[in-house]
Amino acid sequence: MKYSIFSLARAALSGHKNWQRTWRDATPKDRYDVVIIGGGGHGLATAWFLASEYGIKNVAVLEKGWIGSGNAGRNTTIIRSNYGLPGNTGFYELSMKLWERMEQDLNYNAMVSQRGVINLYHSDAQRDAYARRGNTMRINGIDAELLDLAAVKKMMPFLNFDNARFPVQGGLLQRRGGTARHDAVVWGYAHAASGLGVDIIQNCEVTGFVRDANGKVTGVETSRGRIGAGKVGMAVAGSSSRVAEMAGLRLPIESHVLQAFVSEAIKPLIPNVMTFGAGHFYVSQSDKGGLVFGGDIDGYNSYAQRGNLPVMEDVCEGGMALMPMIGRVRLLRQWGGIMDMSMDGSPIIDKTPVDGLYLNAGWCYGGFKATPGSGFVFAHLLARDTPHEEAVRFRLDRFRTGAMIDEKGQGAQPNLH
Amino acid sequence: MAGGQTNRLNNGGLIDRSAPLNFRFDGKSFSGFEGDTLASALVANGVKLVGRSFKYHRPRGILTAGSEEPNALVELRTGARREPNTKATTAELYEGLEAASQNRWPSLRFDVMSVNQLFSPIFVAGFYYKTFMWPAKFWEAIYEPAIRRAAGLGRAAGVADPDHYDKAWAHCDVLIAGSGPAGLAAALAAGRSGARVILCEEDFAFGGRLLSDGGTIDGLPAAEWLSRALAELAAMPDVRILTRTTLFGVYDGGTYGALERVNDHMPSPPEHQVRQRMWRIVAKRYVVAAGALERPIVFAGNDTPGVMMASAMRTYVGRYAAVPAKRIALFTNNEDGWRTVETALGAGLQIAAVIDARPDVSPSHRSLASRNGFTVLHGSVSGVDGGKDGVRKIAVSLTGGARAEVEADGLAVSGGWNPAVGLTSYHRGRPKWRDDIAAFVPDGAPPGMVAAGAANGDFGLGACLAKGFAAGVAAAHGAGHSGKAGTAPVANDEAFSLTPLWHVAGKGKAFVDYQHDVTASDIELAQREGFESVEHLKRYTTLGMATDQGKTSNVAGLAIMAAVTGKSIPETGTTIYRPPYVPVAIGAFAGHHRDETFHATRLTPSHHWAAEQGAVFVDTGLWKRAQWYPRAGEKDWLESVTREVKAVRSGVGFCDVSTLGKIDVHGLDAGAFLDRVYINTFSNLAVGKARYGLMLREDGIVYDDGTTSRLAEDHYFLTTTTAKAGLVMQHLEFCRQVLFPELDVQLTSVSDQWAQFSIAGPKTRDLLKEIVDPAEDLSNEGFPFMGAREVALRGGIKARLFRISFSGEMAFEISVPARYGEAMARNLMLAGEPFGVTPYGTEALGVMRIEKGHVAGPELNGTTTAADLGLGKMTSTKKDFIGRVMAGREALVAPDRQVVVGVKPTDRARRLRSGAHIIPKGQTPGPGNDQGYVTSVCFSPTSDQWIGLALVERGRERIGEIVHAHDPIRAEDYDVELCNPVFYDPDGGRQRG
Amino acid sequence: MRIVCPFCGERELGEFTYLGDAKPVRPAAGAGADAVYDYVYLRDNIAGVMSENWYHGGGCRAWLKVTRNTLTHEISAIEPAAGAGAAKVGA
Amino acid sequence: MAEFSWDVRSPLDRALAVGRYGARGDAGVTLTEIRNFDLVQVMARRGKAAEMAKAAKARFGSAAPKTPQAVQGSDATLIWSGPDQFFVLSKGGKHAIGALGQAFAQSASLSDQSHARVLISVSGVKARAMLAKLSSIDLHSGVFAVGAAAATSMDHTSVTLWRGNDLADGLAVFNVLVFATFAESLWHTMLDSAAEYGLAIAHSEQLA
Repeated sequence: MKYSIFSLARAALSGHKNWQRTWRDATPKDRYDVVIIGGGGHGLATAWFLASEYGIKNVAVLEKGWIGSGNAGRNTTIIRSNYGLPGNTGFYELSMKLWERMEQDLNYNAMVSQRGVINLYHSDAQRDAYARRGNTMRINGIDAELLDLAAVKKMMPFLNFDNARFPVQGGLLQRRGGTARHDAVVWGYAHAASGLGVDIIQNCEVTGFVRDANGKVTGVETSRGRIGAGKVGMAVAGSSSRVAEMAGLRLPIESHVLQAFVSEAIKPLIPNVMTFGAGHFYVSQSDKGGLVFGGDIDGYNSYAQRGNLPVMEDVCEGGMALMPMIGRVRLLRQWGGIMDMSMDGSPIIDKTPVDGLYLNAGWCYGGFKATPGSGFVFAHLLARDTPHEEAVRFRLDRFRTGAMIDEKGQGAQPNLH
Repeated sequence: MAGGQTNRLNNGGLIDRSAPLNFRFDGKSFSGFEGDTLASALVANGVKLVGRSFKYHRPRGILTAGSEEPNALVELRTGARREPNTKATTAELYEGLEAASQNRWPSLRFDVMSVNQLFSPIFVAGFYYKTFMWPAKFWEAIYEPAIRRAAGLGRAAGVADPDHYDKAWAHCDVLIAGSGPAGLAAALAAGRSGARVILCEEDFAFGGRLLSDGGTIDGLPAAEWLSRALAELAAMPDVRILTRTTLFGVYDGGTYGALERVNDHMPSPPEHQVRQRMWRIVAKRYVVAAGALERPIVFAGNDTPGVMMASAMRTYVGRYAAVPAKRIALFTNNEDGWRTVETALGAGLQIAAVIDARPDVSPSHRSLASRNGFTVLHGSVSGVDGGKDGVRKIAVSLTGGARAEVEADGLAVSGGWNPAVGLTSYHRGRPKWRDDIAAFVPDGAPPGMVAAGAANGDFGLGACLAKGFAAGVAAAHGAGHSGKAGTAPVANDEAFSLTPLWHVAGKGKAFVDYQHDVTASDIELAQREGFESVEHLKRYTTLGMATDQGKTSNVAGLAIMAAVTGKSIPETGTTIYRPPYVPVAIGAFAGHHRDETFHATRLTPSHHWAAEQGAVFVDTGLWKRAQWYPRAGEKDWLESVTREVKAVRSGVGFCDVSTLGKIDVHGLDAGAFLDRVYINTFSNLAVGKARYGLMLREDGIVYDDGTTSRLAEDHYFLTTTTAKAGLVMQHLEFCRQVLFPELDVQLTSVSDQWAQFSIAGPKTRDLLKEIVDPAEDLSNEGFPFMGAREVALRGGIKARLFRISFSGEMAFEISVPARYGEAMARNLMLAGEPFGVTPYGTEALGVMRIEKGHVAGPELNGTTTAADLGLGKMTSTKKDFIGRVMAGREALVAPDRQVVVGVKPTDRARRLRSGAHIIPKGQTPGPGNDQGYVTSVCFSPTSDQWIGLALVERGRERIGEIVHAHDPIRAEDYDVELCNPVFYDPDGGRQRG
Repeated sequence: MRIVCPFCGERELGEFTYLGDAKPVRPAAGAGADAVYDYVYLRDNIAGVMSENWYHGGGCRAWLKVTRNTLTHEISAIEPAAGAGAAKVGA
Repeated sequence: MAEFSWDVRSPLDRALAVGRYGARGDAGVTLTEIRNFDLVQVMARRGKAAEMAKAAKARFGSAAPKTPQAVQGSDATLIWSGPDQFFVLSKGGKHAIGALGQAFAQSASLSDQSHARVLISVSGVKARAMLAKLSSIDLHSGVFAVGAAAATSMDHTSVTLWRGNDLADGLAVFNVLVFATFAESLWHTMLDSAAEYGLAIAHSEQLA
């Protein structure tokens, strides 16, 4: 069913009794050309691109719970392509371009809102680092502007310019950055992929891999029975190590909790997405009115989807240092997502040493903004067996060769990325 | 009725009629009494319309009397203290209180946005996902701004919060949330057992439902028992009882978060006091006695002002002597609802009818009805006739199909009670369903936590007391205290019988989530579209995501979903419960860490002296460092810095470098230890000598650098960069304790022990001769380059002197114990006066290090190797050290790596900027030819032009090549020459001379 | 989270710094690149009980080996690093 | 030739204003900076903890603390600072680093911390209430008794904390050794934390 204001009006006349399921409730078939493990944004986007770009429609997406129940539903909804290193820059811009056409692609309003992302700087050294990054972006055809203090004041007069411990000096602005409605991205891909014949199978947990005599993966064992597969793609960030272990793989990944917070809904207060450069705090305001904000990861390995109090305090301290006008705004909800923190802070999209098994993992904080790009390049890898040109550096063996993509320069210490 | 307060009873209640308080709501003046909430005062003044809903802007009244309130939200206070979305039901009245309704324009009574109701057939759950897509550009320009303006509720102040907050720690054996009968009994039991107890009560008065419902305990009226219990608790030295304090979160290891609203009941906090305090409570045991929340029944028109929870109506009448309605109807599916009838009758109010959904009503209730002349209707409320001025008539579907009408100005509703399971479920425990009370009760609570009383599904007063007391005894025992607790307080249990009823089908909007305008038909629509999982339901309809966090709506919502999917309620399940239990001001989480006190400040030993000299300071991590020392008449920083550099290069200057990390490395194996952490060798360093060292991470990338001196056979003095001081200490302790525990090494941070100054320039020795004891030999032979030893200073103190140079000049670093730091600065000025000594700051320091080609932070960026920095030759091949193996990986030794090189614009007048990229000359910039970037720049007074360091592909092979500095973000493009990074004195003659 | 430092007693999380899995052992010199690669980069990333290196930097500066469940954050054992005190280690 | 004077200056010299601060009425908290002391960190050499303990006993007449305690020696306070290590706090140079070298030559490494720390003594009826805003450890009298010590953090700043002898009126005294370069910052935080209780501020040359 095509969604539009007209279909809504028509449906209203019949009391909305005629709407159909947003995606088909599929029961598993015996075999698919491609089975994707993980019904999050990445898995569903991969399925949609397999079907729409590569003509591979005999595809199943297996989700152990309900779709979007992992990090796709637990993030701060930011989209941007302001990365500084080769590999990341081109990939995230590919993703940004796909965000820009998402609603038309999917016939689903994911509320992609290009309201601008600004990273504030507080020192000369930080300004120089942002200049370097901004220039990288511009050289790669991505929009970037370096704002001085006056420009920041004009854009965000409510920041603390008077008595800050680390005064704001300026910012790096990407106007095309912004936010999207995270759940709608999941539902939109599910809606569109399902429409092209992809089977979305919820409450179907993968419990093992089926291997042939040569060790090739030929299917998966699931809580809903065995499902055969030409190829199996993993898109289970947060659980990558656990699923990979079923295939005997150890990964350069640790799982960490990243908290996020939302305030009570208030009338428009913050126009864009902002990152504090002297503390752990970033914020935007949702269309519903809540301030959506976050900070650093809790810092220790965890699969418990809950955050600790010290980090919550640290984030709010950052917020109050940057803009003490939010002091009386109340924090409404706190949640924690499990990040795949890779050893250099960048993702891995590659074939694995196990024939027939493909990996999409290690997204760290970049997972949500990467959703369409990740689906696009992972579909390419699954369809063509060669990496997409914007994902060639996301190889699994880069840690062996030393070709890391380390934006923060922190080395093999996942909790510092 | 009391003066002006049309709906105030003349007697009864816990308000203080001798303390009247004036307040304003939407600009209109009212009065109330001490002991009122804003809501109870509005009730007492006959105000029914208090707010507008989120989506349809429907008129709303007060639904509850507690923190679960979805409707009665106001902007409290004005100006910088304006607090949006404040629940009138928990806001204490104070003299001069100002509140305004929100989410309406131009006024609460005439809200233009209420036209949204006309579009409500289209504005169903998730409608926005299906439209606003064409044309794409319209989203940011038109649709979204309109949606954003319409959405949200109250307005934040928009200016800095003027109040203060703080945070504190508390420790106890037994923590108790809630001071109702269960909580008080638990506190008495635990306290008498000898446990340290903290009891937190959200309300401003202790007692919970006792304040509204009364009762008889141990033969005493509830109020009398309450005051005795509180007196007993107050007399126990290790029992702390806090009002206005909400337990909001449960964290690992028995840590709990609580918010104390210290001064929210005042117009503004008194001097030196905070507005709110966040408590982090560490408790061995935790008793959740947070009670239960009465739940609504979903029926058409259930959001009409005047429809109120039955227990809330009891509270307004009983506790506040405020009358929500004069002719009341009750709609209940359980026995407890009838208590509202009793309370209302006791206060002399009229009962219009009781609509009871159960098949039977007890004979005693029947006789109550006949005695008081009201009817009991078996059936359900199917519609409400009324509007912004309240309820007028109630339509009833009688069991059997007939219809009836009841005239009333208020409708009390009771759908049963939901135990407050949030606090027991924050660690992903899922509550379990109990059929007998048709409610979820706690299950899977974290270790050390139990729920008691109504919070655990025991609703009777007697059971609350008994179970609370038992929980208190057990908690104290679990924490190691088993003193005599005595016996539990005794009371009778009220009857509790309930027939589940969630939703009355009928025409008209029936609200599940009042604040977010989620209706029963929205839930049915969500199910139709496949959003059956409760998490999908929540996200698709926004059910339970409003400021009341679904306290009145979640269970009803999932019951309706269960009904349409044909599943049971426990099969349908609950969403994940998330803290905080009630919304908490962001300022409270920050405490005093805001503004200038966001982070600590570290001051160098000469800080105050530098401040007296007029130094400009720069933040370097937590440090304040002197950046330059401006002099009168200098037009900008560059002029000052250039003067400082020239003064050093031609004479002598000094700079406080105490911020460097300084570590004493002791032990018989200190040398062997350093050999393992540095790429070069230190075990063969002679006593009295210093050496530059480079350490890698285990992945082969450079971690830190610094100079390390050997002061004795078994004592090295190691320095780190300012930025990495703490991290290097941690790393070295890891090496010492975990990697190489067999070595005899002791580490001590002495960063704060020593005030360290760099003294540089050709006249350094002249200056030092003034201040160092004449017996000390400072000649090139007596104190050669890289020498390090203790010397005596004139006037009797000892110092450590290191002949090391960052500037490339003849230079020493001198250390004195830190409390001499300020004297040292003054004495250096004194000693250097004949030589024109000049204090210099970090900028001049930076200029001189760039002129000398020394790498620093911008080059040690966590991705560079020793070879990238031009320091590959330092690498020892004769030993193992951290990072050795990984440094040899192919990509880290590739010939096309970006390496440090010097750069200078070919146009000598041009300014060079850090962050500009390097592109081969004549090529169009693109990802394929982006060969590096400028890392550090300065205006070099020595070269008389801007110079810099850069990381450039194969840079060292390309010295002399003209390349392009591409800086599109600053709209600059110019040619630069790649050159030797050592711009100044490349042979090093000056520093050795 | 509260961590019971074997030297200091129970302390708040904020006094500690996390490093990671304590199981990988630094290979001896000459073990070869594969062993070091494994040590530096590959992780079991256990969902369950794992042993971890924590640093009591905000207290006594001891490195600790903490046995903790990554699903529940429950800590079941804590011991000091071999070289935390002055006791003789090894031959 | 110039005359050099080497006057020592406490890092709190500027920030500390003797007298009253905050709320009026009886001061709930007394803050006293103790100035000019000798402080030496003593760390056992590997395998030499027993020798170090013996040397300490010989030197100070009391055993060095093996657990977080502050022990009063004949003319020095020995404060536990970590496993097999402790501080020697004293006045007048008798136990300054130069004087201790011989005693621990075979058993421990010494590091002078006399200038690295500032010593602040906190007392008063509201001392615990004020410290609860800074310290996450339990200072209840039954838990943190006289002589108890802790290497801990206050407001994210490392400190050594110990409880001295109670005052004549029975009130507890808490001693805080804070890193010198953090001292002014923590001092201001202490003032903020205690302002609601009223403060009496002083400095002294006397170790308690």
